[in-house]
Amino acid sequence: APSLTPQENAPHLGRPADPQVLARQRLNVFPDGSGLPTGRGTVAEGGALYARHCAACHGRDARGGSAEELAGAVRPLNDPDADRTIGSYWPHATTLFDFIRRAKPMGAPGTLSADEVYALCAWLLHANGVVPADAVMDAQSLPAVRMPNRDGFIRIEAD
Amino acid sequence: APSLTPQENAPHLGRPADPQVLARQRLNVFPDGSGLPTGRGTVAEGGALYARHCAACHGRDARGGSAEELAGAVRPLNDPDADRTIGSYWPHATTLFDFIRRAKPMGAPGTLSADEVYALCAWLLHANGVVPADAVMDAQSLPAVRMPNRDGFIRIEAD
Amino acid sequence: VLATATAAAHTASATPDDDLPWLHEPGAPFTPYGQPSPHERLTARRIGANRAVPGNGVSFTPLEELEGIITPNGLHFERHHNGVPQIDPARHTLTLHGRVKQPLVFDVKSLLRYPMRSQLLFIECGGNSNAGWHQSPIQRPAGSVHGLISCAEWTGVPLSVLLDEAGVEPDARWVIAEGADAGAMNMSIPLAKMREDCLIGLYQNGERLRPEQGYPMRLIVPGWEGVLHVKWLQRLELSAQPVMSRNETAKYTELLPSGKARQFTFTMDCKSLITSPSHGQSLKQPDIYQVSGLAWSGHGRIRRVEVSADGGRSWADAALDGPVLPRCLTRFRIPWRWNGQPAVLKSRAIDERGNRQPERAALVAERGRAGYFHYNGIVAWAIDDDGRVSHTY
Amino acid sequence: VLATATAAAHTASATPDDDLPWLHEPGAPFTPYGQPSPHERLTARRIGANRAVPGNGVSFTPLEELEGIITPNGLHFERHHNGVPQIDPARHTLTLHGRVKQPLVFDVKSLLRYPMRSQLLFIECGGNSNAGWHQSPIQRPAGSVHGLISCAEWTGVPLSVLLDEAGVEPDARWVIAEGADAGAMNMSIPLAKMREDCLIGLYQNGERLRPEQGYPMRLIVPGWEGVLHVKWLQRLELSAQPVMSRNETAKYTELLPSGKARQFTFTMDCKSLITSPSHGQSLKQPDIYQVSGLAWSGHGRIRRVEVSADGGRSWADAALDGPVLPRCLTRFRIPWRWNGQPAVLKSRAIDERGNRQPERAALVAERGRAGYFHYNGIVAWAIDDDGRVSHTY
Ligand code: HEC
Ligand code: HEC
Ligand SMILES: [Ca+2]
Ligand SMILES: [Ca+2]
Ligand SMILES: [Ca+2]
Ligand SMILES: [Ca+2]
Ligand SMILES: [Ca+2]
Ligand SMILES: [Ca+2]
Ligand SMILES: [Co+2]
Ligand SMILES: [Co+2]
Repeated sequence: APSLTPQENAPHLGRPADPQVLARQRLNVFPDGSGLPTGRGTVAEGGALYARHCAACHGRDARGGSAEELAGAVRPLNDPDADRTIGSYWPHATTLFDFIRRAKPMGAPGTLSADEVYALCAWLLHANGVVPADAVMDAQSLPAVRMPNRDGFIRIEAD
Repeated sequence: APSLTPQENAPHLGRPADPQVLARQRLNVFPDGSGLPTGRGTVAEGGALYARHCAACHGRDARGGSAEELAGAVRPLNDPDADRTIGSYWPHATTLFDFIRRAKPMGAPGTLSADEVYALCAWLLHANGVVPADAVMDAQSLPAVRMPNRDGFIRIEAD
Repeated sequence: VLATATAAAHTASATPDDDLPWLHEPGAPFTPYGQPSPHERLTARRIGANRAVPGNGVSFTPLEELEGIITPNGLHFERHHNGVPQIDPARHTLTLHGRVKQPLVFDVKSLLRYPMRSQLLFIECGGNSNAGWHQSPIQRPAGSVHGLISCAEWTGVPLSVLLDEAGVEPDARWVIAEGADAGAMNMSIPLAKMREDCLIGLYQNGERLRPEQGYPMRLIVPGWEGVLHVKWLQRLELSAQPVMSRNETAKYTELLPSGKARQFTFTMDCKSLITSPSHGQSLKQPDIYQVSGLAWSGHGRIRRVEVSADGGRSWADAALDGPVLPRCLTRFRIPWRWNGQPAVLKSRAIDERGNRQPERAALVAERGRAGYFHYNGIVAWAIDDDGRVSHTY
Repeated sequence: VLATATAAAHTASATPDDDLPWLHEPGAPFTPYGQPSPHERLTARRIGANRAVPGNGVSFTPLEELEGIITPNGLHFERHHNGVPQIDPARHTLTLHGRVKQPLVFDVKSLLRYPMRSQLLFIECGGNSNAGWHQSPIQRPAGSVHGLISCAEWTGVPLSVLLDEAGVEPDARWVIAEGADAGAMNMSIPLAKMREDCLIGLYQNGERLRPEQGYPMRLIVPGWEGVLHVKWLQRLELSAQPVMSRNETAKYTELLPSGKARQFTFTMDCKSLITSPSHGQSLKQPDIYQVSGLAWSGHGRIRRVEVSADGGRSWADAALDGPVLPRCLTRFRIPWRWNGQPAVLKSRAIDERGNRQPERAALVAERGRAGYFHYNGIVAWAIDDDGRVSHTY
C-alpha cells in the first residue's frame, strides 16, 4: 500500500513567520541583554510609576503590601525564614525587565512602554540597593548590573 | 503487619432482607410462572384498559401507532422485513406480565394492579390470536400459554 | 484593590490588529467544577429520542471529534427506555436475593466500604452501528452512526465479594439484574460471568457515576453488550433459570434469514472504525493526512489493525497507541498520502483470540439484514476527487 | 401524546413509604453534554486564590473523593498567575522561532492535521504538598493539601515533528515556551527533553483541552513539574541559553539551609499518599477498611508501594491496580483490620529506577524547610480511638 506509511509522516503546514511580527511580539529578555528594546528609564521616573501602578499591592517601599516583598530583605538566605527579594535572591537584573514588561501591572499586563519598564527596573534595583539613585537603565546598563545573589544557585538537572 | 491484609479482605455490611419487603418489591416473573401474583383478568377487561392506557401510542388494534407493533403480524420471520409482534416472535407469555407490570404505562410505570396486568395480557394474547376471546389469565393459565415462536431461538453464549 | 487600569494604549508599540485582548486583561477566576470552552460547544452528544417518549432512545458519543481512548464523562453515550431517574443515593439500596443462603440489602455508603478494582473498559450498545444493515450506507457523521460506544475507567466492587457474603445456593446458574429506572429494566446474566469479572460500578473516570450512566451504581460486565450493564442497579436475584425479560427475547435477539433468532449473544465482537477522515469531513488538497481510529473486542486485547486506502485491495498495519488493554478501546494511527484522486478508506481489526472483523458482505451473508444488533462489519469511507468524505459500503 | 396519566394509586400494593418516586414517573430526557448528579456537588475543586488578584492562586483536585487513576476534566487542578484567558482558537497561533533555520507559525486547525500520540500522564505542581514543610501538620482534607496533581490521557503532536519542520540550528540547547495568558508566562526547557517525549497537548481525556488546562494548546512535559507544561502555548523560542524567567529564578527554585538554592529541578520525585482513610474521615467501628491511595514518579513506573498501620514500625506490600504506567498515577490498595485503638497509617513508594519516597524527617534534614517546592515526604494519617482521622507527622 504505497500511499500508506509514506516516506514522511507529517504534513508541512507551518507558515514562514513575518520578521516584523516576530520582532514586535518577542518578549523574551535573556541575561546577555538579547531581546532588550531601545529605551531608557531613571530611578526617579521609576519611583513615580511604581507609586502609581504597583504600590497598591506591593507596599509603598516595595514591602509590606498584600503581594510579594520586592525589596528590604532583612533575614539572610541561610535563615529558615529568609527574605527572598529582588536584591537578596534574584540572580539576573534582566529577569526584571522580562517579567514586568509581560506581566505587569496585574490589571493590564503588557501595557507599559519600554521606557516605563526600564524606569521601574531602575527604581526597584535602587530600592534594593543594587544601583545608585542616579542610575539610568537601558539595553546596555541593565544586563551589566551584577546581582548580589548571582552565584546563589545550583543547577540540578541542567548544566 | 498482622492488621494489614487480614484473613478476610471485605467487611460484612449487608443487612438481612425483610421477607415482606422482598415479596412486595419483587417484579421478576419467570417462564415457569414463579413470581406471578394472585389475580385474574379477562380479554374484555384488557380491551378497555388497552384503549385507555396504550392505544394512544400502540394504535387502536395494537399496530400502526407511533410505538412498537404489538399484534397483527403479516410478514413471516424468514422475510427480510419480518413482523416481530408478541404473537409472531415472543417465546414466553410470562414476559408480557413481567414487562407490563414494571414498565407500563410509559407515563406512570408500575402503577397497574395485578388484575389489570392479567387483563392486558389476556387482550394482547387474544389480539395476537394466541388465546380465545373468553380466555382468563391468572397465575396458572398465563404460564401455560404456548407461544407460537416458543422454539424460535438459538442460544449462542448460554445453554 | 485590583486596579483595573484603563489599559493605557501601548505607547511605543501601538496596538496592532493582531494584538490579542486576553494578553492584556486578567483572565477568568478559579471555578469549583470546570466546563469545556464555549468554542467547543459543537462537540456534543447527538440525540435520537422517541417523539412520544422523550426519555426513550439514544444519544451518541461524537467519536469523530475525539482523540485517544478515554470518553470524557459528559460525552458518554446514552441508551434509555424511559429517561434518567433522579435518584437520591440515601434512599437507594441494592437487594441480593433468590437462590442465596441469606438475602441481603446494601446501601450506597456501605458498598463504598468494600474492596474495589479499577478497569479501563468500553461499553458498546448491542444496537451500535445498526444502520449498517440498511441497503444503502447512511450519510451521517461517524459518531452519529457508530457512537453508541464509550470508554471509561470504571471502579467498583467485584460481584464475587457480595455473592460470597450472601452465600450462593448450588443450583443457582443465573443472576437477574434490575434497575431503578421508570420501567425497572431487568436482564439475565450467567452467574459464572458475574463471578468472573463483573463489578458493581461506582466510579466513572475517577468521579462517582454520572446520572446518565447509572448513578449511584450500575453493573459492569466487561466486554459484553451495553444493555447487560444495568444502570441504577437496585436488585440481583439469583435463580436456576433466566427470567426471559422483554430485552432478552423481544429485543436484543437477532433474526436470521432462516427465521430463527440468535439469543444470549453477550460478547461484543471484534470491531474497528476510522474516525478521521470520516463522513462529513473534507481533505482540502493532496497532502499527508493522519488516519486515526478506534478498535476493540469483547473477547480481549486487539492484536492488530490494518488500514486500506484502495477499498480493500491492499492493506498496511496501523500503529497501536499503547497501552493496548483487554475489552477496551484501542487507538490506531497510520499516515496516508492522498493524491487528490477518489479513494476508499477502510480498517479491519483482529483480536488476541484470532477473531477478525468481517467485510459487510460476509456479515450480511452469514446473518441476513434483519438482525439489527451486533453489527461489526468493516466501515468504509469514500473520498471523492474534491476531498469530500462520505459513508460507503 | 405522552399520556402523563394521573398515576393511579397502586390498587393492590398501596404505596408503602419505601416506594421510590423515580420508579413511577418518566426520568429526565437526553442531554448534549452531561453533568454530575446534584447529590455529588460537594465533590469540587477547593479554591485558594489571592484576594487582591482573583486569578492568581490554585484550585485543588479533591483526591479523597475520587477513585482509580483518571481525574475527570472538570476536577483537574488549577495553578494560574492571572486567570484563565478566554482564547478564540481561530486567533491563536504557535510561533516556533529563534535558533531555527526557518521560523514558522502554526494555527490550531493546522496542528490538528499533524501526527499525534496519546499518553496517560500525571501533571503535578512543583508546589504540591508544600504545607508539609510547616512545623506542625496542616489539618485539611488530603486533596486540599496534596491535590495540586491530576492525571489524564493527553493527546498531542510530538515536539520533534515541529522541530524537524523548522530545522534546528546546531547551537540550540534550550526552548523558551511562552503562554498567551495575562502575563505571557515563559519557561526554559532543555531541547533534549522537548525532542525526547514532549507534546503539544491538544486533547484531555478524549475531548479538546479545557480552558483551565490550556485550551487551545499547551505543552506536555512527561514527569516534569507543572509550571513547565506551559498552558495556552503561543511561542517556542530556541536558544543556546535559558531565558532565566521569573518562574525559574525568583520562583520554582528551592533554598537550602546553606543559603544556596536548587535550580532547574525538573523531575517530580517518587511519591505516594493514602487517600482513604484520610484527614476528616472517621471509622465508625472496629472493622475491615480498604486502604486506598495513589503513587507516582516522574522517573517512570512505580515498582512497589508499602503501607504501614503502626506509624512505620512494620510494612506490608499494597496491591497495584494495573496497568502500571510510566509517569502516571498508580492506584494502590490494601485491606486493613482496625481494632478500635489509635493507629498511624503511612504509605511509601519505590519507582522502577529504585528511587524511594523519604520520611519527612529525612527530607527536612536534607533540604531544610525553606525550599517550598518538591515536597515528596511520606504522608501519615493518625486514627484516634474514636476513629477520627487527622494529618500527622
Ligand atoms: C493587583 C495587585 C498587583 C499589582 C497592581 C502589581 N502586582 Fe506585582 N505581584 C502581585 C502578585 C499577586 C504577585 C505574585 C504573582 C505570582 O504568584 O505569579 C506579584 C509578583 C510580582 C513580582 C515577582 C516577585 C517575586 O519574587 O516573584 C514582581 C517583580 C512584581 N510583582 C512587580 C510589580 C510591578 C513593577 C508592578 C507595577 C507595574 C506590580 N507588580 C503591580 C500583585 C500585584
Ligand atoms: C407514551 C407512549 C406509550 C404508551 C402510553 C404505552 N407504550 Fe408501550 N411502548 C412504547 C415505546 C416507545 C416502546 C418501545 C420501548 C423501548 O424501546 O424500550 C413500547 C414498548 C412496548 C412493548 C414491547 C414491544 C416489543 O416488541 O419490544 C409492549 C408489550 C408494550 N409497549 C405494551 C404497552 C401497554 C400494555 C401499554 C399500556 C398499559 C403501553 N405499552 C403504553 C410507548 C408507549
Ligand atoms: Ca485495573
Ligand atoms: Ca446480544
Ligand atoms: Ca482532485
Ligand atoms: Ca500511548
Ligand atoms: Ca523544580
Ligand atoms: Ca475505641
Ligand atoms: Co500587546
Ligand atoms: Co411502587
